[in-house]
Amino acid sequence: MMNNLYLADITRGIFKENPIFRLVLGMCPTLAITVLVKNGLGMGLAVIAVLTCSNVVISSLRRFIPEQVRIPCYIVIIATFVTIIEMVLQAFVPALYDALGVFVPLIVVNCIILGRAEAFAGKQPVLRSLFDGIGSGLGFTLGLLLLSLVREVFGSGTLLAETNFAVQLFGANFEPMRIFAQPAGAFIVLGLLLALTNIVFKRLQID
Amino acid sequence: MAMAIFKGGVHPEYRKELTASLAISVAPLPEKVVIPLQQHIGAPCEPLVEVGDAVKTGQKIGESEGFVSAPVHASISGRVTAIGPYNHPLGRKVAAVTIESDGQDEWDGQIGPLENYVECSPEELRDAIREAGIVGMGGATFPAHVKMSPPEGKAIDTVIINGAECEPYLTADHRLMLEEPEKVVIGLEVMMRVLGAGKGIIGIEDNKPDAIRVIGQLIEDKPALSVVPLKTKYPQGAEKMLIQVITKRQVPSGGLPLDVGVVNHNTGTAAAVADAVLTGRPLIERVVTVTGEGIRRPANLKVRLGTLVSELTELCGGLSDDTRKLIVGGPMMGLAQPTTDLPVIKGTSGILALTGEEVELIESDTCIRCARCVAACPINLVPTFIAQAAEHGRFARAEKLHAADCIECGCCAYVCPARIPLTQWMRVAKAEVLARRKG
Amino acid sequence: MFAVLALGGIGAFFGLLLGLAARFFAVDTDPRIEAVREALPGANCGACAYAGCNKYAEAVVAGDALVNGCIPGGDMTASAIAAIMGQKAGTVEPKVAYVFCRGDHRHARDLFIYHGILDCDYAQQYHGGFKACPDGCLGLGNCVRACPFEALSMGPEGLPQVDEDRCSGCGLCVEACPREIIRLLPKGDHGHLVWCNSQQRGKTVSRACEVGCTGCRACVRACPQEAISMDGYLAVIDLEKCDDCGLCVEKCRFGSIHPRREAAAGSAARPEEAASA
Amino acid sequence: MEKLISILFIYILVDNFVLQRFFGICPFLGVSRKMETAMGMGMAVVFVITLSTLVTWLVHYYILVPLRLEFLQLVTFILVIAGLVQLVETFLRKASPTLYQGLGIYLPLITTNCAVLAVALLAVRQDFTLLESVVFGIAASLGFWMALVIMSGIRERLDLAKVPAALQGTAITLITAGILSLAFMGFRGMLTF
Amino acid sequence: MNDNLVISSSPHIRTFQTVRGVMVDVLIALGPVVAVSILLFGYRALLTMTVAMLAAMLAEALWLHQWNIFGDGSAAVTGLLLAMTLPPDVAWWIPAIGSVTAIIIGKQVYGGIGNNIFNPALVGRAVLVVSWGTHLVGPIWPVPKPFHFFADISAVTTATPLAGEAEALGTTLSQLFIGNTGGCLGETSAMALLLGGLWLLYKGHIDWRIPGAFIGTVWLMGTLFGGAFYNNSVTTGLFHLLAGGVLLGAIFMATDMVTSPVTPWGKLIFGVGCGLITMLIRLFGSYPEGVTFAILTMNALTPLLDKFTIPRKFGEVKQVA
Repeated sequence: MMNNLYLADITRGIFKENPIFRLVLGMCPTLAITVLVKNGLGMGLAVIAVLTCSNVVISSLRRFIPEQVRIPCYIVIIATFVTIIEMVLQAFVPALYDALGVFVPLIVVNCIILGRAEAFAGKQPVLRSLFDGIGSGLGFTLGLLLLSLVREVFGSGTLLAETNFAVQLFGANFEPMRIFAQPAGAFIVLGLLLALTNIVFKRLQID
Repeated sequence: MAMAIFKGGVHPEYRKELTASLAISVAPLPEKVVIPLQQHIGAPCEPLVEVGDAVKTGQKIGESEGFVSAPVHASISGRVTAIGPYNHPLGRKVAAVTIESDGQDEWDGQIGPLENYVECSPEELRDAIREAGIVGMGGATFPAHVKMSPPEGKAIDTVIINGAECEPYLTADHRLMLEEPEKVVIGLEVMMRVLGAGKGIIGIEDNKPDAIRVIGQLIEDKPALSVVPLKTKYPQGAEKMLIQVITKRQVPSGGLPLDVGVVNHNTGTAAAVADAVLTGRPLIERVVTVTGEGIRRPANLKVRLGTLVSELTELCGGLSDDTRKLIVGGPMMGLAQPTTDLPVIKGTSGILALTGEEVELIESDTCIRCARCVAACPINLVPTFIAQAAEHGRFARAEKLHAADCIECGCCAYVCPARIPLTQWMRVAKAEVLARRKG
Repeated sequence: MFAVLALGGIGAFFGLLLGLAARFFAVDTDPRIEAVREALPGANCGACAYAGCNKYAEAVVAGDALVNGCIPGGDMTASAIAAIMGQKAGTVEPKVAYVFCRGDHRHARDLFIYHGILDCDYAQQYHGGFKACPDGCLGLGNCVRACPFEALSMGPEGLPQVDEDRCSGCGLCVEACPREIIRLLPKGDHGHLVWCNSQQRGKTVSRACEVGCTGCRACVRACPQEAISMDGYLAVIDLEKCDDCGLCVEKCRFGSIHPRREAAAGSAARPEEAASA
Repeated sequence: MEKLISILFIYILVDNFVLQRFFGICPFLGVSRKMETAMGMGMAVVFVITLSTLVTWLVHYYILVPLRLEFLQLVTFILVIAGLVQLVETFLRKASPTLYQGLGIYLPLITTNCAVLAVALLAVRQDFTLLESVVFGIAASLGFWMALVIMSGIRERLDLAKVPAALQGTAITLITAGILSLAFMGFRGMLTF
Repeated sequence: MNDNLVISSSPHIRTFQTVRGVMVDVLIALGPVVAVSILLFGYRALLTMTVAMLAAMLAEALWLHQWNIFGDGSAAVTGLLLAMTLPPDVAWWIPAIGSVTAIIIGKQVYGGIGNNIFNPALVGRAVLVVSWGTHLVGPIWPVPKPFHFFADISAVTTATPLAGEAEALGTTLSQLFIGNTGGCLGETSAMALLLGGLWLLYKGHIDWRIPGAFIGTVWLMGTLFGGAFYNNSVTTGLFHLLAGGVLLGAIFMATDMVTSPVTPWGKLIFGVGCGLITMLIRLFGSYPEGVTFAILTMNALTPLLDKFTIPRKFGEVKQVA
């Protein structure tokens, strides 16, 4: 019974309330850094880390934070974790850090994190908040991966470029459709994916 | 020669050749007439007769207390057989008096000419016009005496007679001007006298050169009167367009021609006014063009009001089997009718039967924003946006787009390549906007 | 250490400022707005199309916005707001809409062909509508467009069909119909009904429609329960008295009476493409 | 001076914050449904970004740098912005109800608008002077405003269009933004600084 | 009684104009351009146009599930217009992808004809330019070989005249006017384009305002800021008119009814805006040609222009506040 509840917390974030495709939150990094799968994965992991940590901390402090100033408190907590992540990235994967650029600190204002804090962590017990954080983070990462996969395959003709597993997909003469790597492509691909998920969800009768 | 034109408008196929050269023929006395008690804009009349009463031609059979109203008269002599709702060109049933003819056409003895009308006071003339039940005979059926009673402080300097007859097919006014031009001129002079106007102008579209010539000859020695040839374009005969073209004055939005010192009457109305003062006869007959591809023998007929349309179509050889649309009025602004069982009224200028080819039942497409309706609208509206707003129930937006100013001329729907019923939407929007203003 | 102090300093400074501001610039508001605001995630993301959570809360309390407008908040938030607003599905008896006309293309006669805006209201302005029966369904779908739940659809023969499972009994279709053909009845499949709306004399009805009630009173005489009475020229069956004996169906020469069950079965068997159209 | 004009031009047309840099997408998608809202939101953003860039620049160079607390940049900036926004809002609500109706109601939306934080961070990262930072802020927010108003115009028209069900709402807005971004790519390479 | 009578709102007569007829007229207007391009570039031109049109019509027919692939003709117009913006020696798959993109992204996602915000053909072209710019925008064009249908046109190439002053001097104005020069299929012959434009004007499918304002602005800007290519600033203005896609854009693209304003003033501003942005991009931008982007940008502004240029209604009384 309890397990089911936790499981539900995780799957809700992945499917029913997927931050990207259902809630349409956190669009800025989603669009900006999904040129390569590597960047999408990196951003996704960073968000999972921040979201999980902040959810746990906020949930455990929820009885001590005064109602009136809770938003500033949440922001401070989130900002702290983001700063930590920023330092970690800078230290261990500087290339990724450079690729993500200003969008790492901007995780602070990613609506998902504050949204989950307010909607869930501020009211629910620690363990459930943990799973909720993981679930929402996973959902976000999933969305990023999907988008970056499409954009990388068509826009660069590669898979997992700039990693040890890089694959050139279509041979040397392939001329990639570079619009996918451009901002315009990001908007259009996300729009189409959104429509696609709308259709899929409607078929599966998930409201 | 001023060939003034206005912005917008369309050039439909005129098809006037069907009847333009046919002289007005007087229709035989009908067996039965049905006289609706409301043949005008304004308060309906109360019947003055009862079932079984004997009536004489020209006898007043309905009257209303209201100022914006006009009495109705028996158009034949005979016996009243029914008083009750009857089909009406407006598309709903209206109380009407049915009279069976006694075949005598005996005139009411009290009717007589206005003695020496040239010296009558404007009030006397106006009363005579009101008593004769004269209304705008171009189709709008606005009581004539109301138009001739300008409020205090509004001086009228010009009376315009609308001889444009811009609707395709119709030739009733054209024939009237050719055959009874002196009546039109006298009517105009009477109206000028009533209003104290110094100028009288007859506007005629240049596709009727014979009418321009005939009237021109007639007024040669009358400096106050003039004929203005108008460029042939629909809706040249719309009140606002006509006034702008002839006097260069724009009737203000929401205002009346009175506001710019102009009164505008139809040719038929002028002739009826002349009749009323010269002979004292009330408005009991009018010229009707019965035409269209569905009519076997098109004609211009002088008919008694209340004659049933079915009788007229029979006179003209009957409707052909492929008639798909029956219209009272012209093809641009007339009203489609589901039956011929309805009477000719004061505003009936034409009976039109269109056949299959002209009445295509094409479904409308999406608007492709070609802006033809914008170019065609004579009063500078954006019909496609108004229709769109109305379709989505956004009447506040429609009001902002001036839907209430639409004159329903039909130009927008005429030009629309997507076949959107734009004029119908405009009407919907206009009605809703006006209703909201009141509420 | 220094960092913590500095951060604390800034925090304290702004806290103080905000506290003071809140006190000096306090504005009275509806407590429900505050409550709804509390229930919202506070992300101020704008996904609800309102300018921030506060604005959305105000709109909800003012009745302009739906309670489930907050996308980030999801179901939990929606139910919380619904509780504040007292919008629980109450103890009201559930109702379903029924179309009281069976005069479709096959059975009812048209007077003329209408060509124009496909809207019952506007079509009716032209000679009272193209149907020979002045009370019959015009089939141009105002009710279908009015239904927010996609419970109504236009059937193949030009009559609207109700999907009883989707119908919430809100009555918007009843208001949308210019001819008052649609009525709400308590949910259930019990009883027989006269599926006609015509207030016309028998002769007029039989000229206009093959399945209209002519007011011949055959059913009234036949009913052992005395459940059928006349409303003008229209027979009306009292559902509470009706025991589904079906005698009236046999007696009705025009086939205006059918058991309610049939309507339900008809809607269940509705082809799926109608729903997606 | 030339640099200032370049900054202004570049961040409005060439490097539009919404269409090319992806900052402030959430309010861009959320608030672009009606033109009136878009206008109000745009004005509010211009106001807040200009103010916050000014304040954060001062905080950075006069508090954080002297105290060697650069690593607290993010926390401080977000606090300053949040506080500032709330302060302005409460002030406006009491001081000028008309201005509040036009501007203030959009303020809470702005805290989580990443464009605000992005301008503050980028101004410091690109070593802009105070004046340049303010111009940068104005340019970025004007670009945001422009994109928002254009989009609101398009969406008002799309409201009446027969967009397929699955694409309605955010999906079609994103695709439109994509084509808009494509159109704005034409301005590329016009100016540099 | 006859119950077959039709009742509808007035007017009861209508023009015989249809959407399909409008599209066919646009295709006819493109006739001279098509002829000239085949004359100049031979089978390659024909191939490109055929592929583009077929791909567009197929994409539309598939999306709409209809058998008649011509449909209302709008897809054919889109495909042909797209082909007009492509160089003659382009690989066959480029017009194919461009057409499909144009129809799907540019038009059908918005709900099909009448609903799209952006000119579909230009959306297709913009996507192609951004994706495979080197194939499309030069820097070198094949030199035309008039009257050689099977000629291999990619053998001899020359730089686009728009690339700079030196390149511009290689082409005379009369060359540009007649079209005996390198360039995209539909851009080369100003004469053929003007002929098509006159046909459209005559049929009333386009309004003089958009092409007029567009062309006027380009000429003015070219004259004022274009420098003196032929030792004369007026001819520079003419050069900017005749070279590149200005005429094609002004006559066939910007006038696309669906994506341009419906109000008279809106049309004027639209045309001026197109001209301004085109010249901005030509003179200062990194792309040599800016017509595509200019028209797309103005397409985006169309709803705003429509909203703020509602014409003054007849007899409007000045509000006395």
